[in-house]
Amino acid sequence: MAAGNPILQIDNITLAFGGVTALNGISFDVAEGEICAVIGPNGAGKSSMLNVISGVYVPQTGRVVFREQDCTRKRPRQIAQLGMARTFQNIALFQGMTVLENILTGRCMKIRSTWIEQGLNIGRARREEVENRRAVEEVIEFLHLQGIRKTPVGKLPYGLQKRVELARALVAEPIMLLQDEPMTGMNLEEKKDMSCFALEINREFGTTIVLIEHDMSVVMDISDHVVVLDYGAKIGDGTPDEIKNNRDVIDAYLGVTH
Amino acid sequence: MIYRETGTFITSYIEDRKLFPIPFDKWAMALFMLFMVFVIPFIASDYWLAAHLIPILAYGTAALGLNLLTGMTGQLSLGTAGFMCFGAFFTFNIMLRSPEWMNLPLALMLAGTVTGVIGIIFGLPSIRIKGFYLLVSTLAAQYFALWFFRSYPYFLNYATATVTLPDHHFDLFGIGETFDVDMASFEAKYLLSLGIVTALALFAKNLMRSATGRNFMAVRDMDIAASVIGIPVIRTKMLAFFVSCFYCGVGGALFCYAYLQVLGIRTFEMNRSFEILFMVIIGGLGSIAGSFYGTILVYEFPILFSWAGDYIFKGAFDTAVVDNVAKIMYGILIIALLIREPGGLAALWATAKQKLRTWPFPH
Amino acid sequence: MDTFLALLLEQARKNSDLPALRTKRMGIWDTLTWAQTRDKVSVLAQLLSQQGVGVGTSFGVFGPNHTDMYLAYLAVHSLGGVVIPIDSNTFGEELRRQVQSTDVEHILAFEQQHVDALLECEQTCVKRIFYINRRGMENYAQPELMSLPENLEGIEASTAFLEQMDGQRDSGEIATILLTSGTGRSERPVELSHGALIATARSIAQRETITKKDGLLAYLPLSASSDFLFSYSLTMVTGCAMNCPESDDTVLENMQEIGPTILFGPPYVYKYIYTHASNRIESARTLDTKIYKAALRAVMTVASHRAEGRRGSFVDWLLFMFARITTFSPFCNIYGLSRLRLALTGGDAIAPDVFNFFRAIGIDLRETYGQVEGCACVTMQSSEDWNSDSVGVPLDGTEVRIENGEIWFRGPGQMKGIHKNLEATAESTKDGWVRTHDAGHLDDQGRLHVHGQISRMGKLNGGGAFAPDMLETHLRSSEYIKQAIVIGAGREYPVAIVTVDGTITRTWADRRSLRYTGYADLSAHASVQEMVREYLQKINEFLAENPETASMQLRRFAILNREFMASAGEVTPTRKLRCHEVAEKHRGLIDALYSDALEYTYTDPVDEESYTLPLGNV
Amino acid sequence: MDFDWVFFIEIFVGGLMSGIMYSLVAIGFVLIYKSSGIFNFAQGTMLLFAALTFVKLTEGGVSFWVALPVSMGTMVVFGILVERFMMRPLANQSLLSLFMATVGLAILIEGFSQYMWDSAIHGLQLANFLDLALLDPVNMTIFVVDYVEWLDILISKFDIFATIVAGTMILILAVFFQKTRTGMSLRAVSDDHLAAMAVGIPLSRVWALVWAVTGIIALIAGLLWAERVSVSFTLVEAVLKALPVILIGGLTSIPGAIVGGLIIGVGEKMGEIYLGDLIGVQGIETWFSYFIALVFLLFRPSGLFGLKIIERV
Repeated sequence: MAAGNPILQIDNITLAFGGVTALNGISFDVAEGEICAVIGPNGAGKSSMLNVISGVYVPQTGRVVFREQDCTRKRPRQIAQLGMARTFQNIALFQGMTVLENILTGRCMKIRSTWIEQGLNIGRARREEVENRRAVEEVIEFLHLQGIRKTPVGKLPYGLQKRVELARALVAEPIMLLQDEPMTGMNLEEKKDMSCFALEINREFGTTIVLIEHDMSVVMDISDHVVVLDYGAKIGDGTPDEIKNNRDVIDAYLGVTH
Repeated sequence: MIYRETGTFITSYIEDRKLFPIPFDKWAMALFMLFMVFVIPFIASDYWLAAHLIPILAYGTAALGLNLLTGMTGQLSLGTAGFMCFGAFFTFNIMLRSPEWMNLPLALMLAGTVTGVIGIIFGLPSIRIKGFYLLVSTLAAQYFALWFFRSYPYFLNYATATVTLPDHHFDLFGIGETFDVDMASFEAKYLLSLGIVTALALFAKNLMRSATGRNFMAVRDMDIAASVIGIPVIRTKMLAFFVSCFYCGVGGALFCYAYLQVLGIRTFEMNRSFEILFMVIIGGLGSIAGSFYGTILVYEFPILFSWAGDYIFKGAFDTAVVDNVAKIMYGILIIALLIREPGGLAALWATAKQKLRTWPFPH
Repeated sequence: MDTFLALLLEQARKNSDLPALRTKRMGIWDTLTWAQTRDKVSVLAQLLSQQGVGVGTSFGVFGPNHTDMYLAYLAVHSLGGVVIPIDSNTFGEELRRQVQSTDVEHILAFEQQHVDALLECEQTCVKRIFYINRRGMENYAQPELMSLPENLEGIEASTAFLEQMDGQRDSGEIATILLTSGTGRSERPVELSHGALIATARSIAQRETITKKDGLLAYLPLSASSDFLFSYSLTMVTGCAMNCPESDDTVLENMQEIGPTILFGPPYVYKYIYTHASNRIESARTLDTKIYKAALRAVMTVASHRAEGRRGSFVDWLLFMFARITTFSPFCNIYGLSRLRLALTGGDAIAPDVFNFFRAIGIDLRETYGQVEGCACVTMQSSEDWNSDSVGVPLDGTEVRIENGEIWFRGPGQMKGIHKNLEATAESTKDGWVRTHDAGHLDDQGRLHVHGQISRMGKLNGGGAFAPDMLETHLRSSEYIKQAIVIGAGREYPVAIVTVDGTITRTWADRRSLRYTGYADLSAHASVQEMVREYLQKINEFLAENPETASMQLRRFAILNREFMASAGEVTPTRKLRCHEVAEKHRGLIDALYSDALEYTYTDPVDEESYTLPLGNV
Repeated sequence: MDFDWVFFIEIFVGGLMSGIMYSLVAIGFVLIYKSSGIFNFAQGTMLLFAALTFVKLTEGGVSFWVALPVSMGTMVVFGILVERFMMRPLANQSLLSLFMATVGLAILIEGFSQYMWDSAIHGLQLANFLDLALLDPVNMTIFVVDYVEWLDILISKFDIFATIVAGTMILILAVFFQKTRTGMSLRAVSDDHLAAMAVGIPLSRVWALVWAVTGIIALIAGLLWAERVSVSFTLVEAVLKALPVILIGGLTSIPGAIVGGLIIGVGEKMGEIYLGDLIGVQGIETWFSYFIALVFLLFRPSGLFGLKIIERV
């Protein structure tokens, strides 16, 4: 997908817990329809960045602008309603529910019927259940989850759980999708699948994707735009090729990987 | 091996949401209900209705209410008896002070609603306060309720301690006179409670398998993630409190009207809250049917035990001893159950059922 | 007129509101009644005829088992075209060869992956590629591509059109060209006419009184002749419901949902259920394991009595009934066999133990014998045949004769010929009889006994007879051995290469707490070797009893580091071993087996890894 | 009319004193919560049990100085049993079910103690056992004449005594935690179970210890409370009183328990006297303390001294 005008602007974000500064004056833009990878060694503040974007943390300074709207102090839900969905680093599925139910929760913003209608199981409520189920099934087919609809998520292997989480994010039909380390702890096969999914989602639904990874190799070939963080500061921002030849980045990585 | 699932396939999503996907379950349930409605009233003695079935139904409603809050939404509450108290008193006052056309079921609904609103008020802290800290709020509700009705005798119609509930309160839509049946008879009360309980249980079931129910569970399992995927956490919590307290309120009203037939404050002391908490735990947190299993066990256990005590020891021990032993056994039972099967009776039942379905295979 | 179109119209008339085609998609079974089927077909047929599909056009159907695929069959057949079914997982050279050898001009691809596969293979005579699933197809601009859903819009369903077409159809027309599995000889495209297929299906249906009330599961790859006969043709003839599973890995689950009454499966299917079950039982050592074992014993004794044709004691019978009711009816429920009326197997010899097991637990399992040349079914057992050595008597109207040891047949179901290959046709037909290239004999009750492929039979250097298929069948009887190939023609002594069943062998190893990293490691494990050896020794003892077979005793064996795979061209889509390819691929291993080497190291072309296989003496 | 300062101060001091009593119960809670994250509902019944044991012993004619250690011993045994038969099997289960278990335990103890001893109400006069001159040389027994007067403010001697006992206990505990090795390990456990186990701290032993200590605290608290509100089921209610205390303090902090106790103690009295007059209804103290707690919690969701959690996803 060709990169359009910026859909997400991160402007000079600073975030600190007590004395610890997790993010220090980070700014970057994400263009509409691109796949943007935020990479960096562990503890570089990647996840904090994502939490700021999705409204879990409120930064001390700076602005997050998503679709021309200032989201810096919006609640996570409001941001979700603007069309942002995300997955989590250590899986945040609802352990008490089955795969199907988990994915269905992703449709919560599409619900119009009142709880009373639902309790009486009449009219709108019934219809919505069916519509949502259909939407969910689309995603289930897309991510090949047919085999495990009624399985409690707790029983699933790690890789599958990640996939279910992705499904839950997708059914919300997001304009932008944040993926927090979608590939860590996966074998090569699963990693390949995951990056294929990312590409397909981006290509077919035109979803803008911001994904966090700490191993460079995976993201380099799927992302249009890479931002590199290190110790809460931005040390690189550009196309994969630019990044590959970026001195600081190489140093930072040599620092950790070798 | 009773389960014959082969050949039961779905051709629409509606079918997939059926309450009883397996035909066998459906028929079993239908039979059970028929039995409860058409057979019980005729075979059961007044003692059985008055001392077993009706109280179980009343307790069950309250337990279900608590389960919706604690089991489904993960908000711990010790205020159940308090909310029951509100429900009971409001029902009484509505019946007492409203014109002719007012009827018990309607009054119950109204009282339930008011209780629900009160529930929301005491639930508000849950926006900021989490986990055990929330106990303080529900306990406040418990003690506030008792204090309130003690301090304002108006609500007890200036009676001392208790009022006996007049029979004419039971006459629904004048059925009593027209068909000249005793609407205050235990059979009538039983059927009334049964009807209300069934309706409420069904409502809860529907709620739990719909979006709202999923939101409840999402908030319970991980509220931060819930808010990120767009679930209105606060609204969900408040709704949970409302619905739960509605049920507790109705439960409390049934408790006084159908079971005790008198209304008094001492009915709703702190330990009633615990009793119902046990019902929920033993029955199984997060399971609607479980609420009733738990109710039956917790309610019948002491009775059975003391009965057994008398029967075996022929009154060799005085009742106090038996009661205490019962308490001990009871405590052990709870701890043992929590160790053995944290999911409670509902989980036990589920495993048994699963066993039936996968037999002859181990899993 | 015996054409599929005629059948379709008839069913649509007689059973218009009964279910015809079901496919599980998006979690629910969407169902077409016969009337709907007819209308959909008419629409599709109109489009295809506009696109130039007509009498004799080779029309490829490339995808999974899915309603739309079978609709395409019907549409093409109603236009007099020839359906070329292609297995969903075919690609690359394999695909090119199939498309080539049957000169496909139009082809229906199910979804993106299939389209890609087709676009990749060069110089074929494919003119047009239709596709059904639009997902991911946005950026495809190739001129030959055409999306069905869009183009079907606006076309009116018209029974008239079909009836008009029906007038022009003739039962002699070629319905399909199927490739022989090529297990023995190189694969050849066989032309089958409407008449032949329908006649075969009909005689099966009449013999087993299969009606519109029945239901079956279409799960075998489209390219398998058995699917064409037992799914497509049988459905059309009887008007029963055909159900397509949701995906390859949900077949068992879907089978339970549907509960078919008729099931055809190659031996591997039954073997799979058999091992899957015993593995599940073994996985926990509990009381119910013991109960199950006891129940199994109870039914097996009675089964063996029946096989030997003698009546068991009343007590046995009581136990037998008890076991069936308490243990095996739930068992069937779990595997979706409860409603099964007729279970068929064929295409390969089924292991006696597996056969007996299913017979014992109350499944009416029958062996069939057939060939693509004979519409996949020539003979079939009757439910009185309690053992698996014969493959039963010929279907009505079909004759079988033995000419110097080789099986020949003729009947309504025989092929029209080998596609565009007269000498091949001549070579395999003689004055109306079709040769099978299989050896066998007829017994006094006129039942056929198959010994195996002639090309593989032969003599050992010692002069002793050598029947590899028989040996392989015995080997496969062990639930631990998944695949086996025996070599020995023109050699000193027979040797075997086997592969072990991963799942159950793992359970077996875990219970003995063996240390192993993966399949390869496990299969090379000393104690696994030992287990297989003991099994081979049992077989040898059995062979030794009979002077004819005594010379066939296995001397050496090897356990392969992986299973034989379709992707490596070692097995057919229906999991039948392609002996010649295997022999070619593993020549080195075989030579090593004939040397006195104790192990063999080679680089597996599949994963470019190097493995060392121990070579065992029996 | 002008404000009666003396009265006010009396109320205030009285509040402080009863606050101390709450803290005593609260500390038991905090200990267990700190060490195992369990919200121990059985605290109240433990009070009852301990006190009852003691009372029964003394009624049986055992002298104070024997009865005290014996009942202490009982509580230790009790602690060990609880660890062995409840904590260990229930380890790594949800906090909720652990809480439930303690509720079960509460019933068990209640039944047991009433089974062992009868369920009648017992008065307890510590004065009968201790004649401590230490407080007031003038009259021999401290509890007979109830008040000392000090700048014309009346203060209950018993309260003073209770305060001293509570104070010393808190001191001892502080020392125990800060200085002794076990105390250290106990804190380690409370910070992070796994880490503690990793460095080889025997969890089960620590838990047993905690429960034992809690038992002893329960005994002392029980005795002091019993002095005020006879030994009976009302003791169990004492716990529910202590609840807002620990919640204000923050479940994990002992200082918190003390401060919380004082706040509630004072607040309650003040509320009863002044607010009660204001709205013209009595007995609001039954729920007033909870409202105080609520107000505090609304501003500090994890209590005054409780540690603040950063939610990670």
